[in-house]
Amino acid sequence: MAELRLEHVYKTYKGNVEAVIDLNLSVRDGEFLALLGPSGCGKTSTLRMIVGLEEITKGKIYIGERVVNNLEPKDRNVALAFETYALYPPLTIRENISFCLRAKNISSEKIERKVNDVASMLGIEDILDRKPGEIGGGQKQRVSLARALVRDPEVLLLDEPLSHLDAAQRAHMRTELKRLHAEIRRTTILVTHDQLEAVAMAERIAVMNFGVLQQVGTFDEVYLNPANEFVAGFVGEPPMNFLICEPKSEGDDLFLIGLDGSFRLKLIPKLRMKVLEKKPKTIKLGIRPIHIEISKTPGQNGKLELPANVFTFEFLGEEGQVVAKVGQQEVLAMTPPSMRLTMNENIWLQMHTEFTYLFDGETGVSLLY
Amino acid sequence: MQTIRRRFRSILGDLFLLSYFLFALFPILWMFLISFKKTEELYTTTFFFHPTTENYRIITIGESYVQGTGTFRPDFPKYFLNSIIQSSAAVLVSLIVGVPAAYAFARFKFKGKEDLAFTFLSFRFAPEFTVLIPLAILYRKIGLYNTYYGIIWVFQLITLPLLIWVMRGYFEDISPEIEQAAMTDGYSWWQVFWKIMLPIVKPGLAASALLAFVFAWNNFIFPLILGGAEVQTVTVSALSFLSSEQAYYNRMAAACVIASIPEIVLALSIQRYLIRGLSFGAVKG
Amino acid sequence: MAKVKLENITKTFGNVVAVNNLSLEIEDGEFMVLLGPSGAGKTTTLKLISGNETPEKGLIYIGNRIVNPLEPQQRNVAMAFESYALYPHFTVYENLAFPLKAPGRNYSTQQIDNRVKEVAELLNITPLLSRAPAHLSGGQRQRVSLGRALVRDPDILLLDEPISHLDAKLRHRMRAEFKAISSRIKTTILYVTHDYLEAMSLPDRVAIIDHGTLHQVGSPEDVFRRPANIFVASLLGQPKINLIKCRISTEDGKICFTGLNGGVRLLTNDYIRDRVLKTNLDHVIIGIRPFNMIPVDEVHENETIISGKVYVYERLGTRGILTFSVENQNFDLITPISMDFKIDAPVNVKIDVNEIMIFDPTTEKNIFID
Amino acid sequence: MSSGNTSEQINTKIVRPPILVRMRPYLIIAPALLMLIGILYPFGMGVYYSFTSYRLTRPVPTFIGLGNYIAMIKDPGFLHSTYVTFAYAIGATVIELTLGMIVALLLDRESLLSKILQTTLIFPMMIAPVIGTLLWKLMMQPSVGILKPALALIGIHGVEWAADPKTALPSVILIDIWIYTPFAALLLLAGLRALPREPFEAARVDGASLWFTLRNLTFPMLTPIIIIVVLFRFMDSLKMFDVIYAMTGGGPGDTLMTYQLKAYYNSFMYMNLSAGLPYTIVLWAVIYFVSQQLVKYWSKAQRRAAGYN
Repeated sequence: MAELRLEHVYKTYKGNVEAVIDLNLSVRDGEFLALLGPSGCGKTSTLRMIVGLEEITKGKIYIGERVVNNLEPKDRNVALAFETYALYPPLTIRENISFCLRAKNISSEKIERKVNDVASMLGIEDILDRKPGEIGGGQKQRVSLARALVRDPEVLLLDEPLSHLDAAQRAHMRTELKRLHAEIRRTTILVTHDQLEAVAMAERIAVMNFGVLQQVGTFDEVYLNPANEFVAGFVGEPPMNFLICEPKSEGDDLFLIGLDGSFRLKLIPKLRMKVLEKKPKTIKLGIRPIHIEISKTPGQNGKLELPANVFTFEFLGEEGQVVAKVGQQEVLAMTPPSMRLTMNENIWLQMHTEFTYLFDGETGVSLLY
Repeated sequence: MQTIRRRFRSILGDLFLLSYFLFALFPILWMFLISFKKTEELYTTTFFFHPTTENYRIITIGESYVQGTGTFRPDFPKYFLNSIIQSSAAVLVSLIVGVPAAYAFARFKFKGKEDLAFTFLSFRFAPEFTVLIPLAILYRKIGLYNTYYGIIWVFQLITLPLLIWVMRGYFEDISPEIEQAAMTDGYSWWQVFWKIMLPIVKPGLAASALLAFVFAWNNFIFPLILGGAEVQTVTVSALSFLSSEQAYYNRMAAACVIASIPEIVLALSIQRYLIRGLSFGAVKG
Repeated sequence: MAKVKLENITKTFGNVVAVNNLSLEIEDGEFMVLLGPSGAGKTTTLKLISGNETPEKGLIYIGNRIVNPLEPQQRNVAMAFESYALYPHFTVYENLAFPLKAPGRNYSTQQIDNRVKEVAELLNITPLLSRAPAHLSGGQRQRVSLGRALVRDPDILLLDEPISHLDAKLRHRMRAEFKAISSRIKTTILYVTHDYLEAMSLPDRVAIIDHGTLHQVGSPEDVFRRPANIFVASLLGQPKINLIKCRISTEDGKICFTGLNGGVRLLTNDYIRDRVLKTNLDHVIIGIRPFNMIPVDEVHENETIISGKVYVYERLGTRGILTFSVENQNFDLITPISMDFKIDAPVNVKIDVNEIMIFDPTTEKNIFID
Repeated sequence: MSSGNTSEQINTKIVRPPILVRMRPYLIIAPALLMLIGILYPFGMGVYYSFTSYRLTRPVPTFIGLGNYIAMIKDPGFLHSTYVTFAYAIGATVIELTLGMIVALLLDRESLLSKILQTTLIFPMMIAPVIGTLLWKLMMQPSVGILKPALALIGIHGVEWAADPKTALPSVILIDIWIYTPFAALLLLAGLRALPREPFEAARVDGASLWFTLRNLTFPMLTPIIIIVVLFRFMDSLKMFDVIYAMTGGGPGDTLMTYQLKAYYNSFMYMNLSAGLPYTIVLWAVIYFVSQQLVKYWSKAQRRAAGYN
């Protein structure tokens, strides 16, 4: 069991493609951290540097107190469950799991016991003598986990563990992985592009984009006060809407004027103070689809409100989904199952004030920090 | 992370690789070398000599010289032409007959398909004399002995199985849905074959045709048995250099160099598709 | 534009029955979705209509013409394939123009050019026209495949899982976009998918099939509110509908369902009582949709409550999914994001009794549908 | 056609596709079928003649049953001929496979050297085998050849190569190896490059040594291609004619008289066709049987390499 620390880690591939830029990240002992970001954001390169499958261009990686930069993967006492499971096709499941033990010529009774323990923990005792080709996706996932855990690693790394499973298996494995971590309390890093997985399983989430760490925090920190526009747009499904507008103060009130005058919003004191302090030229108003209430008549109860026009409406069983146009900009919102909207009907989007976010138009940095 | 042991192992590996390629390439280089040696210097020098192109001149323009029992005009260009005509004609026939058959094997289901395909493959492995001996009799009876048609026909044993199996692999790589889409778009199966299937497999088709050409060109046993003087190929003629008392090794080397140039060029041009051709589509290069 | 009728169609591959005595009618100009899990015979049904597959039994009518003996090119059907099946050696422009150049269709080169440009505009792939398919992203390939089917005016437009291979974000956007486009396409459309969201949002009617047999045909709302059987009910909605096997008993004139050996007791209203009495069953399977179950802190007496233990709680962006177990059977319910639950903590869940569905345990049929 | 009546009543004429569509596969394959018959006919003739006595000098086939086959077995040189045929085939195949595997593994390391050398790997095989043999014959020539001085440099003298019965077989096997090792190396290299990368990274993370990975992972996953190399090389070297004929014509004496050479000499030198045929037909039977077994084993190995039982 060990803490994992990355200090000023860089990874530059041939033709100076900067995959990871000045990454500082520490994962507490026994913590479940998710490394979340779109494909090509450097999360896989980071994972491969920790495991030792990629050279570290600059910076240090500590596991516990040891610097592991120059250690072979096998000497780092880390284990990796591959995205494509990477099982050994010609070997049986038992041989797959015991591969690393046999490579270190440990006694065969000890190997037998360790394999059976980890197999029962993951519920795959009955397929130990089958071949990788003959088992399903969920089972393959468990075998690759068993192979990682049988070595009793200090750090367990999961590379997009659920991306090749179908929806039902994915939901099931999410709960299994969460319970497994609760059982083994091993420092675990989950690399994924699917924010549902990260949110559902990990205690803390590190969001990366273009090789740069955007924000690290629990789900609430990352979801409820995102550090910048990217994190706000990436975490949360369906993604946050952004409306480009400009601040204009009239007397001691501050208004946000929508692109081409499509809307005028009076800011509440808390937000006005932040805007006056940071003085951004343009602002992106962020609002999540679930924090928008649709009303067919202009409201009076002083909530922040945007006039809009229905572009498409979809009835989806448990809820509805509407894409409305505020001037030229599109806003996606959810509707209760009973509501029905028709093409280019006029509606008013009422926003919960405590869930409206403001970002600097140029830098995308949140103004609420 | 390059440990000492790993670097030592890679040097050892490179050494072994160099020695293998020395073993593989030196003979070709040496052949090329002595094809420029004068006859006098043949026995006295090894690497340092006055290069001359007389050997190439003699075997190409041709010159009669006394050789034991009679004059012998090694008109090498004629043999070279024979090889080109016979090999390319054989490949052409196989293309016309084999490619549609390969398409049928790849796409259609009909009785006895796999046995038929396997019979074609078994021709490739059958010892040549099982068919050469009967053909020797048959050809003399129906006058195909020592004719282009005879050789082109027997070359089918080499070119047809190769083209059928390799092209079958290429056709099977194309998703059936592309054909279904084209037919749904309003084209009959023939137009789909002509406008969609053939253009897609064109590179593979060209490569396997060239490979079939090389195998036909390199064949020695068929023209030896079924071909007389008129249709002699380069491979059969190369041997005749040795039978003369005054062994003109340098001229033989020159003949070998000229005989090998087409293959080397072809091999380089179809590098990417070689694997498939060599393994009859069993290994996807 | 034409009506499509399948009459007792059966198609087998070896000993696998892909389509089993299927009869289905799609009205002229109607947008119908064929929904079913993978391997249900959806794609085979499309290929039977397009002519790429031939049925062993049954008749296929397009308009009022029997088309069984006709080859695909004689049926004036357009199809967008699940694997997109673009012609790799043609540019996007040539892919779109290819159907218009087919024999028997005399379009002038000018007409072809206009038509291709018009469809490219509709699907905003105009900048891609000179590219080769290999250099397109998944979303772009999907649009070109759709464009190739839309470029002519076929009797029927067949779409095979057009957007299921895109990543989640792009899929949501493409679904909304397709909704906008479909209103402007004036032809009979048969759209195949395994994603129930597409079946809910896009078509006039949904046909649900599994193992080649038709379970139900109806409007999206009709199929969602009144599923014909348990299979249809569990196919629509994520997470799946919760099913509880219950014994029927009468208590002072009211019907009471008791299940999970006492774990749940539901007193029903009169409408349900009359229906249940008519079926004279002693056991039923009741179905409760996750959004009809609400976790509560205090318990009032006239509410129906199930109490269990939290198995696991997952917060998924817009909402939480609580999985709780009663008598080691797991149930899922949807919660607002703000709630939080600890593993193995006790939880009381209120059920909206009027929204429950009732199925016959043997035939699995919905007892409200006769 | 009112849709009232059931589909069975509508006779199948309307429903079944026209004759031309149903016969389409056979029409396409017709030319190849004709060619097949044209090739099978001589094979049939060959088998028939092997049961008759037929000499070019007296071309009248008279039926003598197994006479030719018995004559073949009684031939004093038959045992030696069998030995040299199979020794040549097994020797060439085993060495080519091993050498090919080593070269393939080394080339797969993507070092600069392997990139340069790889393009020339195919050359020896592209040259006609008979010309390749002449080349080596030239090199082995004591007077003009390069091998004599080269070997003298490292202190080896008096190697007679194909002239000496003791070293004749190794010499022709050496030439076969020179020509066909590229075949094994290229196919195995393609096989190595087609293997999935992740299992080998997993093996590295699992701390497996090079040999342990080779034995447990690489070789089992390469078995299908190894079988294909064995199939092609063993079959071809069993019926090798060009190299031996061009090198020594079967000599010195009868040392290199394989079945093919026996068939050639009996049929075309001594004009006794039906004496030559049994050799080649027995060889064909052996090849057909062995290739059937190998193909069966290949499909099983392919399943195992892909992770099935």
